[in-house]
Amino acid sequence: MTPVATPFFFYLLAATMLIGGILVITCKNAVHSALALIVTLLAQANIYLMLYAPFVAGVQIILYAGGIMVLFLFVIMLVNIDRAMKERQFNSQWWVGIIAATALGGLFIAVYTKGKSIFPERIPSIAEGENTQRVATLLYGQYMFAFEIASLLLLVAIIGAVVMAKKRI
Amino acid sequence: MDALLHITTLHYLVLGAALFLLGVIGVLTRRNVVIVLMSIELILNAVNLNLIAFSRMWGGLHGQIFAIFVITDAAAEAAVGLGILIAFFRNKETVNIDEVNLLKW
Amino acid sequence: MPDPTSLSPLDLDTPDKTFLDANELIINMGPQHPATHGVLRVILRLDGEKVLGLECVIGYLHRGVEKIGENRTYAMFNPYVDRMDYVAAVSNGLGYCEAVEKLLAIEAPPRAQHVRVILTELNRLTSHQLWLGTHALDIGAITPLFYTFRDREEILKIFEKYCGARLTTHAFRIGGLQYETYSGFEREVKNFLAFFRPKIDEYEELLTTNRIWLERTRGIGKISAEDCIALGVTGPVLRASGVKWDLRKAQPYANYKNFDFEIPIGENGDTYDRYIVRMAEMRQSVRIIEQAVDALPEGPIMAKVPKVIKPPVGEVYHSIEAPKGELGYFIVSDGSTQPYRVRVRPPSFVNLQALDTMCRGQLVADVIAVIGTLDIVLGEVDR
Amino acid sequence: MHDLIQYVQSYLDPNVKVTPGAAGNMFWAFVYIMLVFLGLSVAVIAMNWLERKILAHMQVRLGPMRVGPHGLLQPIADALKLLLKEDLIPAGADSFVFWFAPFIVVLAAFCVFVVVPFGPQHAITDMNIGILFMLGVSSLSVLGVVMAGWASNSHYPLIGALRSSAQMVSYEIAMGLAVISAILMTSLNATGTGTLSMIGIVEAQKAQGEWFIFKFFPLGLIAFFIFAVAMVAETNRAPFDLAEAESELTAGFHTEYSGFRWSLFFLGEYTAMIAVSSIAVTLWLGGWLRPFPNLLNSPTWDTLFSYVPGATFLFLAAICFYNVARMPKHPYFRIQTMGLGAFGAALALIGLILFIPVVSVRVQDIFWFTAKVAGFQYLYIWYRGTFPRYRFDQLMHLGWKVLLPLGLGVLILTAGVGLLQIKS
Repeated sequence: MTPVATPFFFYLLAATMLIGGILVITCKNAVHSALALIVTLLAQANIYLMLYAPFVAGVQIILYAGGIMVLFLFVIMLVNIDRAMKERQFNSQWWVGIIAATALGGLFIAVYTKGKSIFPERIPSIAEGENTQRVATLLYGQYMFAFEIASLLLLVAIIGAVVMAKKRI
Repeated sequence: MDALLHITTLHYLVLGAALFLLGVIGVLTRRNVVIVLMSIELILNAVNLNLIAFSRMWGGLHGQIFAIFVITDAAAEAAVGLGILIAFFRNKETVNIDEVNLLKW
Repeated sequence: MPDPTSLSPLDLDTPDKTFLDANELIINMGPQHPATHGVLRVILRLDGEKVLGLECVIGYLHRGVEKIGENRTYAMFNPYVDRMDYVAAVSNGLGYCEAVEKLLAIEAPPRAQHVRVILTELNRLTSHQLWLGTHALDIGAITPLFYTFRDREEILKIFEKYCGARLTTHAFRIGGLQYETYSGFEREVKNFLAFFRPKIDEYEELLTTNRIWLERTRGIGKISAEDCIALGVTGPVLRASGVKWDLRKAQPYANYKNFDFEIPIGENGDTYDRYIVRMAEMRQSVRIIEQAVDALPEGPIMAKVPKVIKPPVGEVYHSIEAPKGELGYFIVSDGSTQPYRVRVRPPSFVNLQALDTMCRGQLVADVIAVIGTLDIVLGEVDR
Repeated sequence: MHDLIQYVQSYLDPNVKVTPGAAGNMFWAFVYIMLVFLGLSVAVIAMNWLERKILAHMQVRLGPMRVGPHGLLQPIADALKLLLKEDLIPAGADSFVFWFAPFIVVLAAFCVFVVVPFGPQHAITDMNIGILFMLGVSSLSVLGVVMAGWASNSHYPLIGALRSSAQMVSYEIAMGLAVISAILMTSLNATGTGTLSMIGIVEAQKAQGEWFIFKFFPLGLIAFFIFAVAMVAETNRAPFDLAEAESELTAGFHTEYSGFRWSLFFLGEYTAMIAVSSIAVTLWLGGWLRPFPNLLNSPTWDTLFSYVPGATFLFLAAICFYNVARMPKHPYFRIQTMGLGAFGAALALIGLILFIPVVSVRVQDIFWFTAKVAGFQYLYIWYRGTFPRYRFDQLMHLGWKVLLPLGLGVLILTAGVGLLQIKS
């Protein structure tokens, strides 16, 4: 018997993500877009859980849904979106964008149909219990330097954001 | 039917590709800067999904580490992007990306 | 951004733009707002949460008290003044009665004067208690309100026993008092004083050294002595800025000169100093009442007043130190039974003018604190 | 049917040592979800009544007295009133977002309880990332607040929402630092690996023989203090209730809400209070562990402490009966007296059931956990009765310039001291 739960949840979450994604790029109101994006992100966190990456799922919820999206909503409230809603929503060159995206999509399809064979049919299941510990070991061991650089990047970003957003420094 | 019901890495990759395309379409066609920034977040998330799917496929955790770094970058990008947006909005009173046509104001 | 202190008055015709484009937001606080102490409407011009300027819109409670005074006889107008500052009705009545007495060139007998002082000072206590409770409530401390109301009740009971009313007492008459004190009046007042002294410490325990209270009141709503004098601000607000001006000492009325008390003054003129000054005033009031009760003379309670009060042609201005500041009555008599013109100088109305000066450059939350510390009563502002 | 019986039996077996979620036992997981949901609803109702009563008694008044004996039925009457009210959506509001926002707040608050360990096996599930999940999900409620404020299309709610979003995001950082220093303490064992699992954290406290609040005195205490301040700010309660400061912003982000939707915010707020208190209890106060588990660890003490739950309920029942005796002997009060008596009898019955050894062994960990959480709820009410409200800039000052550096310092010191301990 093939397990039903995995495909069911996969398709449910995938559908949520895709609908959310479509709403993000089509909604007139930026707040609605942001809400759709939040739904997408939460669904994606669940997909991470299905992929045995609980730590990344937690980080996704805290950082993306709880942090970045609040920042987005905050900024949307600060800027006047009423006028932006009344204006034209799409570029005049929107068809160029669609063609480019279609071409990219064609490329993806080509790659995936050609390279389908390299993906293994069955994936060995791994122990979930040690995930966080193993991530920590890697993050503070092998990737120590990258981790420090990431913190530097965040510092630069904080300073940059403050410099940009402040009226008078 | 079996190919649909048996979830493999490819399924995740296709989902990631679809999200990526949605993000690309959003970036290329929308005029509202906020929504363009959100579309970039979609693209980054699609990348994350791929990274984690591959990490699951190979059984290693390097993909997850990369995903964490990508999320960090996304946070930095959102902060700076929205900071620029606020500065831009204060000067031009608009959030249309078409109007971002000066290097200095 | 321009310096917030050098702004032109509010231009309300400018359309309301959202925050960042104009850097400004106009908010209407009141007339229905829990913290404006009645139907005061304050139009705030904000930069984020910072107050760039504000404008008070008053008149929602205007009842034309002054005009009514022109159409009533002197005695008939007496109860109306209670309705202005209904929190300190006794003080209002005292000011009016003394003004008319001045016009008639008569003086109330000593016993009446003493009872007047006792009741007026008790009323000062109720007024300050109400101020303390609501002020603390505005800043977010809900408990002092109930403590002050519990103790205010005891004073109101004394009022009720004396004249039958708790709030709008109409306690005094032109020329003295209507009622002799009830039996046991002195004992009850003394009992109350003994009961009330530790209660002031209790209020202070709750607030005076509370860190959050200090942070919320120190340096908030500062006003200098010069500004106070220029704006005509009186009462505890003026004294908290360091000006030793109390009409009870400066122009003694009733028989305040017989009593020994001090005028508490502050230094910085901020909300905390006003709080401290009022708390000290409560203690001084207790002192005055104690002396007055101890020295309560026997004798008549009413001077010789004609049945029909017809003051000679002339005008009089008499002011007393009401709990909120200088309460003045300007009465013009044309020799008839009704005043030709009554003009009231209400302390709240004048003190409210300082709101803009005190709030500029502060935050929205401070506006609330400052409205509370000004201790306004809208019935008096609008009359 | 047979499977069902087996499921039931599988859990009642005293040797079961895992949570139903972790064991993949769907039936028991579902039962637990229902139990937690029910328990939380009752707790919120009780909290509502207790807050009014305690606050009233702090403020020399009686509080609700009319509906039911000593106002016991007042919360139910209020809930009925709120449910029957018209569900207003203001003109100009974004109706979908306005409609949806309260649900986010409630969902975020309730979801946290998926990982809250009421006992070693009394949790819906035990996640590997338990504490991360809790912090993440509880931080989602800010979205509901922001959406509610924005969707109301009114100035006061908007300012309230901006305030509370800034406040909650700021205090999350201090909160996170405090939590990390507690998690660091879990790694002080032979293997040197800590855990993020809520049950694992309590087990670590059990294994190390002390609650983390006393660990590395005063480091654990300071971290706990930081968390205790941040959690009040996180739930928008006094003295940090700026988002709904009624003297400034009328009611903040829920000014335009009424009836059912408003009661959802209310439910969310109280559930969130219980949720963050559960985190604090789990991380620093030893979760379900009884007091002095290692000082007084003889079997006599075990038995003695296992009587405490029953005794507490009997004590409450005794208070009820005492008040029954004090009720005025007037026909008007007959129903009230009977109601109070019945309430006391119910409490006494629960107390007596708790004296049955089988039950008390199974349930006392839940009791200790709940008792500790209840202590926090009392603190919340006490704060509300005592403190004036902070101003927004002072709040930010406290969060960023006091708690954040303090948290960083505690974190570094904890790491250093822990390292020394492992080395030696």
